[in-house]
Amino acid sequence: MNRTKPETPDSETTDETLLRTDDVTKKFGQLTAINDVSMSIPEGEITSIIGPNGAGKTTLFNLFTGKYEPTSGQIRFRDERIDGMAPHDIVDKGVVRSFQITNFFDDLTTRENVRLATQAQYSGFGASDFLRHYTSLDGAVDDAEAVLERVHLLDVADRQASNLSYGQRRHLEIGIALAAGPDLLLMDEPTAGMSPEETLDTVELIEEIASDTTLVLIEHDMDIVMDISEFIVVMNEGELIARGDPAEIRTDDRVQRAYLGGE
Amino acid sequence: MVDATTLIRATLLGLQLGMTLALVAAGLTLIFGMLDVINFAHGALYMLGAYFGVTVATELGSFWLALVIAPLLVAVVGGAIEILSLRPLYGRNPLYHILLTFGIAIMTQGLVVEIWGAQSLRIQVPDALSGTLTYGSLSYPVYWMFVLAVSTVLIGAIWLAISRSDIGIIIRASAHDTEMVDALGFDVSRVFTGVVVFGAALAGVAGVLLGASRSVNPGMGFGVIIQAFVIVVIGGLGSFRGAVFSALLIGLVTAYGALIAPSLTDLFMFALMAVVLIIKPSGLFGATEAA
Amino acid sequence: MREIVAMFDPRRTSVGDSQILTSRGRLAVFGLIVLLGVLGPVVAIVEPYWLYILVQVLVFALLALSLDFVFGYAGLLSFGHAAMFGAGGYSAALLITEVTPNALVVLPVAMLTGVAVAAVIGWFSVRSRGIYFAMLTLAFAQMFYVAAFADLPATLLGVESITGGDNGIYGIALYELIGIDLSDRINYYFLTLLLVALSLAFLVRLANSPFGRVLQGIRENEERVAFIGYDVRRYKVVGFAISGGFAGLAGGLYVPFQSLAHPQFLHWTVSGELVVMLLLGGMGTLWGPMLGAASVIILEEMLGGIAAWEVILGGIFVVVVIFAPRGLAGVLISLKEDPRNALTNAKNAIENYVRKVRGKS
Amino acid sequence: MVENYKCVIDYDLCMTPKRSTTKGGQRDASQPSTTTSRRRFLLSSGVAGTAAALGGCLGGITGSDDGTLTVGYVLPFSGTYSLLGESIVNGFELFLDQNDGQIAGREVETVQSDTEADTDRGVSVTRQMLVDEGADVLVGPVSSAVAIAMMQTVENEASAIWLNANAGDYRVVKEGCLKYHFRTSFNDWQTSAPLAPWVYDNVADNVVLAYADYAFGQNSKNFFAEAFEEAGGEVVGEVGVPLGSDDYSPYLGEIEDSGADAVFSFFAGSDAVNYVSQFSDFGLDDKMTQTGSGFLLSEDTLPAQGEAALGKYSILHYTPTKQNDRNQEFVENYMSEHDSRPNVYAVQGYDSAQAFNAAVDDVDGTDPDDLADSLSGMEIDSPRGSFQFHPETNDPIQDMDIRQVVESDGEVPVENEVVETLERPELPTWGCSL
Repeated sequence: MNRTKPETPDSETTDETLLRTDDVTKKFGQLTAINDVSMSIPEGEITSIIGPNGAGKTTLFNLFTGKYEPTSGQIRFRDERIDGMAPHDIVDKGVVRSFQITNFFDDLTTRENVRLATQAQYSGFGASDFLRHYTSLDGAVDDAEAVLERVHLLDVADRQASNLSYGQRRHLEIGIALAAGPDLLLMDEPTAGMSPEETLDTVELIEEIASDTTLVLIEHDMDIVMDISEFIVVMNEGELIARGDPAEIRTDDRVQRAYLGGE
Repeated sequence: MVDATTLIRATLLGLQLGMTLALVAAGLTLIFGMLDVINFAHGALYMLGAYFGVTVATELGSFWLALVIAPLLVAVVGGAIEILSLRPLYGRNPLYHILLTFGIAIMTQGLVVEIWGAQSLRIQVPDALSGTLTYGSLSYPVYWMFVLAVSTVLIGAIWLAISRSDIGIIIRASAHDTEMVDALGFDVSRVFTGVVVFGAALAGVAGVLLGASRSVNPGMGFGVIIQAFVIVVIGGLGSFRGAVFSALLIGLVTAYGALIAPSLTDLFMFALMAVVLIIKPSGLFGATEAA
Repeated sequence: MREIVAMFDPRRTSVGDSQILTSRGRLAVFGLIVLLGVLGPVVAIVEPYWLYILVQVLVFALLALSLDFVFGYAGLLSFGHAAMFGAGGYSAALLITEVTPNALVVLPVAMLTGVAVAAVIGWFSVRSRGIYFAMLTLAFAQMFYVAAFADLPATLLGVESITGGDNGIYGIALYELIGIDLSDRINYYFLTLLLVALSLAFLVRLANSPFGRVLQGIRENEERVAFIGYDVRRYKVVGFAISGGFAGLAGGLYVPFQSLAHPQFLHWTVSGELVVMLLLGGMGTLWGPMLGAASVIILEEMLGGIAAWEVILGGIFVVVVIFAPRGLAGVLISLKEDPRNALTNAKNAIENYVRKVRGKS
Repeated sequence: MVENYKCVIDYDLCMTPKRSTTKGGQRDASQPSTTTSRRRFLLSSGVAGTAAALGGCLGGITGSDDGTLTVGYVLPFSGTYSLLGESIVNGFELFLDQNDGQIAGREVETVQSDTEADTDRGVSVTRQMLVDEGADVLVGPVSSAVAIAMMQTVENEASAIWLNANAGDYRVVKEGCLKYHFRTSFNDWQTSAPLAPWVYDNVADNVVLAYADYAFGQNSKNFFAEAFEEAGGEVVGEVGVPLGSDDYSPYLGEIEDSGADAVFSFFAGSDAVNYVSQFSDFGLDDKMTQTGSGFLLSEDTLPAQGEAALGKYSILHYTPTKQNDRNQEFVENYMSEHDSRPNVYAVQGYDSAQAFNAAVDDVDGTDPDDLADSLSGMEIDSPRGSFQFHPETNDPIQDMDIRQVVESDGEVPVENEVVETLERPELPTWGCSL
């Protein structure tokens, strides 16, 4: 496949916008889930999207990744419109997500879960993709090993995915997303439900990934958000109510009222 | 070529077909919505209604008794099917209900031939309802009007019951979530039995009603089942109002189709279903994933 | 509406796991094919009629195999496989009567017809899921049925007859294959056996190919497959088309054998029977459905002379589905793994049944 | 060879009671019956075990050089058409019972397998009868589509004669023209065309045609139209109804709107019940005269049609109320074994047995070519009235009855009464010249 693979980490040097939305609105029948949101995700940084439940954070991810099409407005990735594209085409562009609820292939082994994701970059509809054995696709197998090592799952690579511990399942979730080779990785509550120890571990992993990949997190744990984000977007009831660096957000009145103050 | 009389007659037939099909489809869609069961035996229940009707009407000499007793007998059969064969399968892949109910449908067809023979039978129309209504150039059998009226009243009553009463709340609740029924304090397994019994009785009513205007024969069960499935799917699985709406739609398409290209009426019906599903992949009133 | 999609998830019941057919399984299948090969000439001498039954069994096994590939491995429950079977059959009938009886020409065309029909049906249908997909495929197949029954192609093209209407196309000659006399039934049997064996080998290979793995991924978690970059719809259409090719091949083998192409081949009851074969045999195992096909054909053959055979056949379906949840394949697997407890297992199954009927699940 | 007789006669030894004997319940089980039904499952016990399991019962397998005749029924025994299949069997076996279970002095074994009136199954059953059971004669089928599909197999095997006890499609003669095929029934020209001049002379000079829209219905309609126009009448319209329709309202409207004085209809079975009843329900009886092929108003549909059938005309080669000695005797015999009157299918089955009997008797053997030569042009003394196999097509040259439905004081309130008998209308041969 002709995808540009994640390459040199050059986050410090550029402050370019990687993903941008212009006046995006999404309605489900009468309900407006996202209302006129314009924002931009800077390349090479960790951006967090925060907001109370029902603020529209996950819907935003679904819009970015092609699960939903915006009712109006545009979404651009590297200045190319991606709204209305099929999910797999958006993945091809380099936008990949992980899921809040673990969402993979329970019956397969950990390794096979990851390998299936890496395989996407090596196989298509050529004759050999129908006739060769799947394990003979060396590139996919090697990439899968690398990803497994990165998310610390090599030890349990042969275990059936449904038998992994909770923390391991969360890592596999991230691993599958990584295996798809993202330039922009959208992570939906990567630390939700984790013990403090597992959380620490995951935060380390996130920071490690951030070294070569632009990240957008949906995260509830404010400590983590304030700690690792370089940029924060605050949503409430489908609207974008504030954005800025952690210091700015901490002191923003509207944020205080809508969100932080409520707790 | 098509004059007003023809059009009115086709419309009357379409409505009558629609309403009687709705009686069959209503049970099918409720059983699917609540039990997740694809009930291939539903056509067999409809057929049993007609055959029980023939026997009761002949033995007791009364169409009216047949109209009451036969559906009750079918309800008993439905209850037995639920308790003895559907119940042990809940929680397993609902696909297996296809194999199960397919088996039951074949068995029923064989048994009907053994008991009643293969020749066509018919329920005698009561004298009060025989004869033809004539209005200008339009003539229409009294009994057919009766069928239209009875089935419309029944469907209307069920509609009211489902939208207003407690039973309706349970039905609608469990079509979305069985646990909710549990939470409301109802015995789920009794509710399930009740739904099948009710659906079977409705199919039985349709069987008796049509058994006096059409021939009663062993092929009628499989004849109706695919049409009923089409209706249920177009309406959106589990949706009662969807089933009624699309039953009327299919009834009218069949009736008007017969005026245009008789040999292709089935084609129209399936094409309609295909178009609906291509545009709305979960049927007209089906729950969409997004919401 | 609860989990319409999930309810059609064959994973809940499939027996196999990541590797399709273990090496021992392959050996067993290979052995069976060799056995069938040896058995052919013996049967031809002792009980020639059974050769016909065996051909029929093989054809329907191939058809069941094609459905299991697309359902068991891609989660697409087709209720319209009769369309591809019939289309393959009709194209073979037309070619043989109008052009050539050469098997090397006709069979590939029958297969391609199946691919084309499946591609069209698939293209329109794969967006729907679960039972909606099933009903869409059923709708298309029934449209083919009506078109063949009413000989719509002839009407549209203004010629007298193409599909032969409700009589179908009859008196179809058997194939010619360079130097081999296929009217000799043993040769036709070998041809069928060979093609079925090759098809099975190909489909097993396909199931273990990168393409097959994606299909399996789609079956398990369609959404995620899309979000790691696969064009799910395209994979489904291609998978469905491949399956249709084998259904078309089955039609191409069956029609000259029966000397008949009939609208009944396109009817939903054929698709329905096929699903029954799949469930009876145990879906998702590739060999289970073939076993299911053999059982149904042989049962029908055995029961044909009996009064009320429908009651018996229907009863068998009911008993199997209640007491043998994973079909015949499941029974065989549990017998193989645990032969000593067969009786206990049976007893448990009955106790379990009684308990559930009493509502104390 | 001789030991085979034993188990054929002592039927309890080999077989369990078969369907047709248990259903009516008339046949005494202790009476040594000549009819046995070999069940497939008995044979399935394994190739090697078969011979042992069944002992000498497998006499028929390689033909019948042991003297036992094997009769293969290619008939439907399930679903809507099972009534027809059973009636044919009843007729055939009535003859056997009257002759000590023998045909031409030989023991008889009958074998049946359900065709389900399905063409595909029909081919398989035909093959089974010919190849597996070594049948000397095929009796059946009911459906013309099955008959057409069978032609190839019968021709290929060339191992038995085929007594077609119902399927009347003329194309079996036109396209098949098989030496071994003899119709003990009728062809679709006979049940339509000869009625046309009669209708023109006695009913109306204009008609509308109504027919079930499949090959047989289309053939009947075409034959009638051709003959009616030839007689000088006018066909003012035609209405094709899909096979198996439940509701005829839209078509009845068209029929009414045609303004014709009479209607010629082809429907059968449950279609005939629906059509005739609804024709009456919609008040069309007051507006036009109903005529049709005999299947429209036959013994199997009249009970359900009831009074709706009254006054309607039809044409058929057999009418149970026909007043002649041969028929009265037949009806009596039949009714002593079965509760009901014989229908046309039972007569066709009975005549199949008569024809087979005569042919085997004549050639003293079962070679199909000899039997075919013997049957060609043979005259059969049938309850319907004597008929002859056409020397060129093997179709029956026979009298045709024009009947009208009248009230009856029997169990069924209506019955057919013969109005006029057309003597042996001359048959087309459709280019078949055997």
